[in-house]
Amino acid sequence: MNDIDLVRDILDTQVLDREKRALGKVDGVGLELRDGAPPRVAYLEIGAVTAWARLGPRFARWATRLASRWQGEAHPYRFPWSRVRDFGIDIEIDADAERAPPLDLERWLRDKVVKRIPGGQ
Amino acid sequence: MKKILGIALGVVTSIGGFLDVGSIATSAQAGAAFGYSLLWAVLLGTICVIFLVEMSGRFSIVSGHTITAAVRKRFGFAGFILPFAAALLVNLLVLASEIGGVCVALQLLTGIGFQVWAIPVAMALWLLLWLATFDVVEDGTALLGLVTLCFVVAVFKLGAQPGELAAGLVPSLPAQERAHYLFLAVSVIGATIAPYLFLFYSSGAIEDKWDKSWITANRVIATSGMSFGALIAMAVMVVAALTLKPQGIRVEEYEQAALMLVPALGGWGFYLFIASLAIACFGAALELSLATAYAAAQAFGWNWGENLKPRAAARFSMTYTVFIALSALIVLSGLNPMKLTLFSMAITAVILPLTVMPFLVLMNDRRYMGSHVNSRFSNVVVTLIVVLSAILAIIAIPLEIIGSR
Amino acid sequence: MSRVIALERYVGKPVRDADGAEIGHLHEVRVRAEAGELVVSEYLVGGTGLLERFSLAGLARQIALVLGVRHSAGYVVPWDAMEFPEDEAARCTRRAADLERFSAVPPEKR
Amino acid sequence: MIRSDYDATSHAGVAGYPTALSPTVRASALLASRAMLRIAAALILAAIAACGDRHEQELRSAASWSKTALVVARYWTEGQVPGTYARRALEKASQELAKGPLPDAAEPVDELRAAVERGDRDTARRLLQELSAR
Repeated sequence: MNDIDLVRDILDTQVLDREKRALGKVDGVGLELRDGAPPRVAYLEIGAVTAWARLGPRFARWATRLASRWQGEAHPYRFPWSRVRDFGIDIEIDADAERAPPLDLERWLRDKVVKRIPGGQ
Repeated sequence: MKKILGIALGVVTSIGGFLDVGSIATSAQAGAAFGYSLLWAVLLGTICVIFLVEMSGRFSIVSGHTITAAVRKRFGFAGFILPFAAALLVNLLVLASEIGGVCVALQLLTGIGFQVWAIPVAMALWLLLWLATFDVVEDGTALLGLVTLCFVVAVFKLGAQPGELAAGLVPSLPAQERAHYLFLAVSVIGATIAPYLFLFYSSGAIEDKWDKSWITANRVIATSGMSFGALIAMAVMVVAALTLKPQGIRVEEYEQAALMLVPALGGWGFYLFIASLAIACFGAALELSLATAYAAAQAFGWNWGENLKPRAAARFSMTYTVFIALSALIVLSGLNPMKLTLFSMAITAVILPLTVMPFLVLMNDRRYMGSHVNSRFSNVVVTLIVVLSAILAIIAIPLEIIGSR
Repeated sequence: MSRVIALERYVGKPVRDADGAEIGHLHEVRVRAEAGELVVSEYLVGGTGLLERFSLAGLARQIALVLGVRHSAGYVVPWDAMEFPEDEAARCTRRAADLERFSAVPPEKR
Repeated sequence: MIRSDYDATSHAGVAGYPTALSPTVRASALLASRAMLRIAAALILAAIAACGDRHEQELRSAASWSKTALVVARYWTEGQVPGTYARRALEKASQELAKGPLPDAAEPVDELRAAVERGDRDTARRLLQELSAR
């Protein structure tokens, strides 16, 4: 089965790291259009801004503005297809959730908020 | 053997967990105002919820996805965000009604106003989730929920006539007060078909790692659990019809509903009503808070799980924390708990198509369900009930607002 | 020279053919795994669009599909016949008549 | 050539997706639409009646609250419900009656509440007899 339906099988699919921890969903697909050669998938993308931008230009502007106010310029997390280890109901890539950018908010909430509330350790 | 235990637990927890502030408030008001004649609404809602719960279990077993994740995958981010936002908003109103229900039970018991209890109840709810011992807590509250069987005991003690009960199961339209009748009908249906019920059930099936051997067990749990649960909701209506209606007492406040068990069970009746209201609402609030955090995690791709320590799922635990806080604020604002409950149930009926139809499309998609797709009959039954209740609700809510102001 | 587009923004959006007529919505991009890379082989532009932008009309069509009233069909557009202009709808360089049709029988895969 | 899973040519009754509207669905759709018409008609009538109903509804609500007060007081005198609940329920009843079409019905309810507050069951029983005699 080397035929894959990008929209049905990959777009909006759950992405996990090596230890099956959740990284996010495939919010976008970067397609490289080449002259005289079929387009190739340059990267898969995880990012709240990418997801909200799919609703339309207005949402794209709001999401970018909101994200940039929060963590400087918002840059989605991109990874090439070659880093995909397993692909089925979920997509597993060789990344470590502890350092992966899509989990910045998760780590910030954990360290700044959850750890400070009793019972949150 | 483990499966039989699993089925037994499944059935018992769905009986205990079925009743919530919505079913108690709507059934009590319907029974006091129209006697048995709205029993058909509970029946209709129950038929639909049995189909939906069975389907959601089968869906997770066969496809390995939860419903929320699959709706996003199937319809894309743009397609999934509208029903998701609508369900989130309704969940907030329903959670506020559930917390309000617990606060009102404490008000009945102590005479201290329900708003005073909003913060303590919300804190207790949040703490149980925060200390992540949820599966023990969920089963515990559901088992305690069996106290609601006192309504069934009262029905036998009051000697309800089966013949008259059966008459109430046939849809009818009374001569006068039709607007209020229809409003109560959709509120009862909205209370019975609570979307979070089947979304939560599908997440549970994934967490308990049900495999294909569970398909029949799933059908047993869905059918018997929901049917027994519905019997209790009907019992509430019958008791109200037998004790409040004859005395001309209508249920506009919980103070009036609290009287209904006294004729059958004496002094115990008053305290059993309070216990039923408090436990049923608390259990439902727990489940609803977790279901909402599940939905957000499954939608945006975070870690999720019943017993995840907050440290391991910060966004997940922050979601239910913020959600509980917002609901507590609604209760604090002093909105009349009974009115808030009824309108939340009616609004649930309005947005039913938005939450149920995408799921129905998934149930007919061979890529997810293979040979276990839906039968044409279940598609038509669920579609008719859901679409009809939404249309009725869209008509009934404005009429109720004109009528009651 | 080559250009990278955000494909997700074109999915579920209308596609026009060489004559400028709308022939449906982009609802699938069929790719092949070649030397560790995913390369596009064709695009599927659906009639009712399986991945319709979720509007009430789309919901109604989906319900109709569920109740077996209508089934969706559409066109197969080879990779070299599709263009993605900067901020316009995707465009197919051929006329609808020249395109191969397909009827959406959901594959039994997986 | 299209892969076998996407059948490019045949449009005949494709498995699982029949083109014609199946009889059961057409029948139920017809039934549903006729039922819908009847309900819609009933509701338009209900809308017109709803305004007239409001006064009737207020009367019904006032009757319900005065009945509630009597029942609460009776149960309290029989020790079936605690005083904290009875006091609050009677207070609520008198507020509702005061707002309603028969404001002077609130006055006896206040007397009952005062009796409950004093824990004086005899006075409450006497008041109840007087009220049910009236």
